[in-house]
Amino acid sequence: MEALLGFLIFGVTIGVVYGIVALGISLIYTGLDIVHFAHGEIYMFGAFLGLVFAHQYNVPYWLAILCAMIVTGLLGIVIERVFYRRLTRAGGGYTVAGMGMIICGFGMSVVLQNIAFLIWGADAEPFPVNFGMPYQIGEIFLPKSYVATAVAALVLMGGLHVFLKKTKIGLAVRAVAQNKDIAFLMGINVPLMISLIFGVACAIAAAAGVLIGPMQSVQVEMGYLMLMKAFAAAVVGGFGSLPGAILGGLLVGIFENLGAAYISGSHKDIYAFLLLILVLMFRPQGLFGVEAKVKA
Amino acid sequence: MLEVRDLQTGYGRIKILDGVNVSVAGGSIVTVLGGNGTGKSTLLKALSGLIPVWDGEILFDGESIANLRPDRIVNRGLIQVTQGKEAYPAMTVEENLMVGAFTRSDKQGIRRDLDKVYDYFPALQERRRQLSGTLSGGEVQMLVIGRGLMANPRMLMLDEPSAALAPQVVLNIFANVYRISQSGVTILLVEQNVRMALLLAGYGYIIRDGRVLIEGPAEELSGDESVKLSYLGGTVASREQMSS
Amino acid sequence: MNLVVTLQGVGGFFGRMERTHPLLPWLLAIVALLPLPLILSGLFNDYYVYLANRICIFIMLSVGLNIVKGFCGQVTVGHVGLYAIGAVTAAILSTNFGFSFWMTLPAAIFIAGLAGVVVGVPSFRLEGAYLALATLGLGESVRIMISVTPYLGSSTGLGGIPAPSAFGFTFDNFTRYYYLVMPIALVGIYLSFAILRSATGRAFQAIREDTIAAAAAGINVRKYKLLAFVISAMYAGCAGAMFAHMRPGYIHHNNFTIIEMVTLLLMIVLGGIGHVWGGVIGAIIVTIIYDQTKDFYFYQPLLFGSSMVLLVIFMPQGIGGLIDRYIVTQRFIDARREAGDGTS
Amino acid sequence: MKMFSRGLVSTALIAGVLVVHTSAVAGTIRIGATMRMISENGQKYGQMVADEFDLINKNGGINGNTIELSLLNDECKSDKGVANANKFIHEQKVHLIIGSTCSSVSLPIVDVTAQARVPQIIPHSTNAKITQKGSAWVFRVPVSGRYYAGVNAKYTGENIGTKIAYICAADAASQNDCDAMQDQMRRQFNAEPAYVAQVQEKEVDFRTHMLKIKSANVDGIMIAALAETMSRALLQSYEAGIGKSVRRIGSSSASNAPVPKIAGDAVLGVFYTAAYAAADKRPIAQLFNQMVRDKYGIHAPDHDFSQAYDLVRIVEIALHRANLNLSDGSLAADRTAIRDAIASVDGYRGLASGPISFCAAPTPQCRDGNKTPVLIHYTKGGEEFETEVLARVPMPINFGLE
Repeated sequence: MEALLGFLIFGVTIGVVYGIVALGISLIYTGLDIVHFAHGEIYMFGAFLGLVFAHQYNVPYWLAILCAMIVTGLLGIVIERVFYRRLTRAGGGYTVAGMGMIICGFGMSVVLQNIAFLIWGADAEPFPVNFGMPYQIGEIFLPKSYVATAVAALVLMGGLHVFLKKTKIGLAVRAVAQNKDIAFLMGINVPLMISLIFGVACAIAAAAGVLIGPMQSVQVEMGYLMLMKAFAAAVVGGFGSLPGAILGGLLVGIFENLGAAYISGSHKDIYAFLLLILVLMFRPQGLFGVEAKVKA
Repeated sequence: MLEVRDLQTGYGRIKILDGVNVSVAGGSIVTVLGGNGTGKSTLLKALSGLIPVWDGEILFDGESIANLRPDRIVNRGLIQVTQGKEAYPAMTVEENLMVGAFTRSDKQGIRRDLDKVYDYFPALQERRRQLSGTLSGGEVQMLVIGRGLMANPRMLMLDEPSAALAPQVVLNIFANVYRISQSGVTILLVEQNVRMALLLAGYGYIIRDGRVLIEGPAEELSGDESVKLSYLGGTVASREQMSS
Repeated sequence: MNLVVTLQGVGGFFGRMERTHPLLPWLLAIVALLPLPLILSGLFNDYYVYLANRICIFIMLSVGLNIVKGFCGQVTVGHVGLYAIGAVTAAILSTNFGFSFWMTLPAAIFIAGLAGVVVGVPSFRLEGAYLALATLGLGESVRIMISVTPYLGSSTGLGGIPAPSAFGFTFDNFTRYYYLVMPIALVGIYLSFAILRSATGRAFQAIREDTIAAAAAGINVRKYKLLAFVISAMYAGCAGAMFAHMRPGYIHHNNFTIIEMVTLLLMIVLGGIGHVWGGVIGAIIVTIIYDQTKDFYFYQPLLFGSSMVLLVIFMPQGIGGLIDRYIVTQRFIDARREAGDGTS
Repeated sequence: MKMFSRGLVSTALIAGVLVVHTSAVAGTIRIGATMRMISENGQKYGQMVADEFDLINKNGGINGNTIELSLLNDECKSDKGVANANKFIHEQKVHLIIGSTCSSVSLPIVDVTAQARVPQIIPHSTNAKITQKGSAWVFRVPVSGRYYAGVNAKYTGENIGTKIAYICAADAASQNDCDAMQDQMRRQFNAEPAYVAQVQEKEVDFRTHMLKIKSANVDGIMIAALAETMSRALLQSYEAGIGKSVRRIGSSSASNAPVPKIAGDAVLGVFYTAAYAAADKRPIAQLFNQMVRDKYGIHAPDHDFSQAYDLVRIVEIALHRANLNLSDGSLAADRTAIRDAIASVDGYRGLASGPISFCAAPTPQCRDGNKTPVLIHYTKGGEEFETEVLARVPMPINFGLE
């Protein structure tokens, strides 16, 4: 019983991080109509930037998260403006031309990874943050970093919710996500909003990177596996649904940890893919029945 | 107020409009008529900057607005109201209206205009907290007109407000369009419903195959039975609709 | 301009050959490519023969990928998974069961084809990015399965895969192996051509241009989508077997990672997606450039990644598209010249 | 068909533009090294090997000949490694191949060098199969994984207990370490593994495994993985609440600097076997530590550094002894001469934990140079880590061979 609780805790703590990254992927999907295959590398950049702020400039951890978010967000905006804009402007849809966006994403991921390697080297970097002694619930230890991760995820989620529902810019973002032409006709600067959406999504990924730093250390190659899990989370929750992304993340995290615990530990990383494929095959709109844009 | 001279545009390499001339005087209601695929919607898209203008001129208040970005055109007070089916279904009615007021920052003015819209269309006030996806067709049409009004327009361009609506509803909407016009907003009405449009408007253009075919004061055009029968696709259906 | 004249001369010659018998130019091509190892090792050295072998394998992969991606317009990024399945099938059958290459090759093609069905089924319901995600998940699952299952090689890899032999002749060095893989690759290209020109190929293209219209025209969309996936999977399986049996006969799960998939994508993007020769051109150029830039290993991903991004943005039709355009222009000029000659 | 001919001609064109690389120059000994360079330490070993050969050249070369080293990256991928080896052999016509650093790359290259009859000397791949293949052309400087397993198992069984959990990462060296250790525990103590988990080469989340291991109440955990993966597992074992009383056993990559750097205090008490200990008190070791620290900015060199250094020295000795012609026609003879010269190295004592000896027979006994693992444990974590030597164990020559 306690073991089960332990597995659940692990599932939830990693799941919220999947969820945060999935949140960004979902946001980009709603805003730009693209699936961003280089998002794992954005997450990695965020983690490294957080490390730079925390250790080279000695800013406190929470401020490092914020700084990393801002810088990564700006980086995302530059990438979107310079590269993706030319493709998305040519029209969405996933015909032969739309395939370009996917290939471009893969290329960008290779480029970003190489740049990060040239800047920070290939070795993993520790991200020690002293949170103090873990909480103890019976036999279960609950490190404070897990609690911090969960709290940060909730704050991000809440912040994004307030931003989208309560602010004027948030309203405009939603308008752009739903229909760009009408948003344009309402006087909304759609290109700017698209950049903003992309920037916010990248900033969120950076937050996830900094949050996971203390747990898994920071390395140039960290993005790929996270990206796959986050894709699974986004699909499970319903692409384009923001609460769905977080729920999907939790589900993927718990599913893979329980699978590893009770089915076979060696196949842990396959469970997320399994979930991804099953959901895609039988319920492409996601498990939670939220309205999702399924592109034809 | 609006001057369109020799407008040429299209999609990709296909030319849709081949030299259109339209002129709208301030405070008036002008209608552009034509059947499906004659280029009416293309004209509106070019006017609001959604598609590039290839050649010709668009003057709004004497200044060229051709190939400006849509949000810049909106800032000048030229607002297009899209067809009824294009609201934001996942937003509430009031959120939809607030999107219309995006360019404005005067809270008082927005509040006042919101009340004005609710005054025009009381049905919207009742449903202000509902998702607009749950509204009826007529209500959505009211919503998108209201959304256009929220931008505090000087000129409103309506794209087929009567499309696929019951006659009673159409009447209500047209009555309100008239009230809006009386409040000092210039109206450019693009329609298939010839009879209704010509009743409302003071001047009309009939376009076909990307050119203005006939133009003239509304009374003259509505008298010209041959115009309707020969050149307006779908007139028979709309006449039946009228008579029912 | 001499080159152009030569090209046209040779092209015209082949055209006449083809009218005599459709297979004739291909046989001639095999004959023409026979002395290549001699030329390469004479001009350069044996290493280029090795590269020629690698290129033949990559050609099989990218030509196969082009069928599903270029002809049929389905976005798949799980191709390396199928390649891995082919390689592992050949490796296990030959090392554990003592099958010869002539048995493992069809087996690898068959098993990969079966796996192609699994990869293809999601395409019934999914399009674009969703399909990309599903195929990515499947491809990656294959690699992870191999890496954690000792029987499939796990982390130690599968080694000791014997070289193919026929009539007492063993294909145990690059020059010899070339005479095995070159004809296979040419057959692969020929079949790709044949598929494109057949009714099946036209159905693929119809689905690529407009799925709904294709269905309305009476094309069984599911059947043809699945067929495209299966054919491309069979190409991958064949490439896998060719790779497994090549000296030193060793495969490892990290030969089939996402980086290899990106390289494949670069090949078909560079060559031109949907362009018949795209995969071939891409495989040749990318392999050679990769080799020539080996000394700059720190910057290679940057070079490849950025060329992918820039190609997609500025030259989405790839080199194949440029050639196509050149040929169309040239034919137009020829036609005009002929017309001019006729009147004068 | 026009297209076809055009394709052909453009192929020929591309081939024509290719740069023709150096052909044989008399008086130059060509050496090719293939390594995993996309890693910080890999880069530095590579640099050290290059620097050491430069130094030899500056000091007059070898019998008047200079050494020309070409270094390529194989990304730890077997197909790239094989391509590099072929490039060395056929294009650059090297006399000797150094590499690879990864077992899964060294394994296939052994076959390539055997077929092409080129001597190969391996800096740090521990998979036992490499020398068990029976190639007459391969030499291995590092200690074979089977010796490590023997020492680890003996120490574990006698001092810690026999209930051991295993976490094995999917790279060839770690897998070998893991399997061999389980094998040795069976043979020496009749102990079955308490828990075995196979994980990805770059796995990041081990907590579920750790929790299961915790509930299995084991005496020790063997973590066989590359440095970064191992350090994550070590950290997360504490997060899962496994106390200090359960000892952590590392595979030989525990000696790599990233382990104490990332794992920090979680590295305390971790023990492992390696071929070199930075805590070695011999003057030569102290000098070497100082040199690496000054030149490459590494706090303390791990055994991969020492093995690369020893490799250069052994190659130097062998090249001095070999009777080389270095003309275009003598390539095959020179390669054989170098092979025989390396095989004649006997009782070399350098940084390695024990004497390194080779001999002519193509057997593991002859080709695994170093047979003396050293048992080490960490006494301090972090970037300024410290280790302590527990034992130095010369292994019987036939140990663990079937």
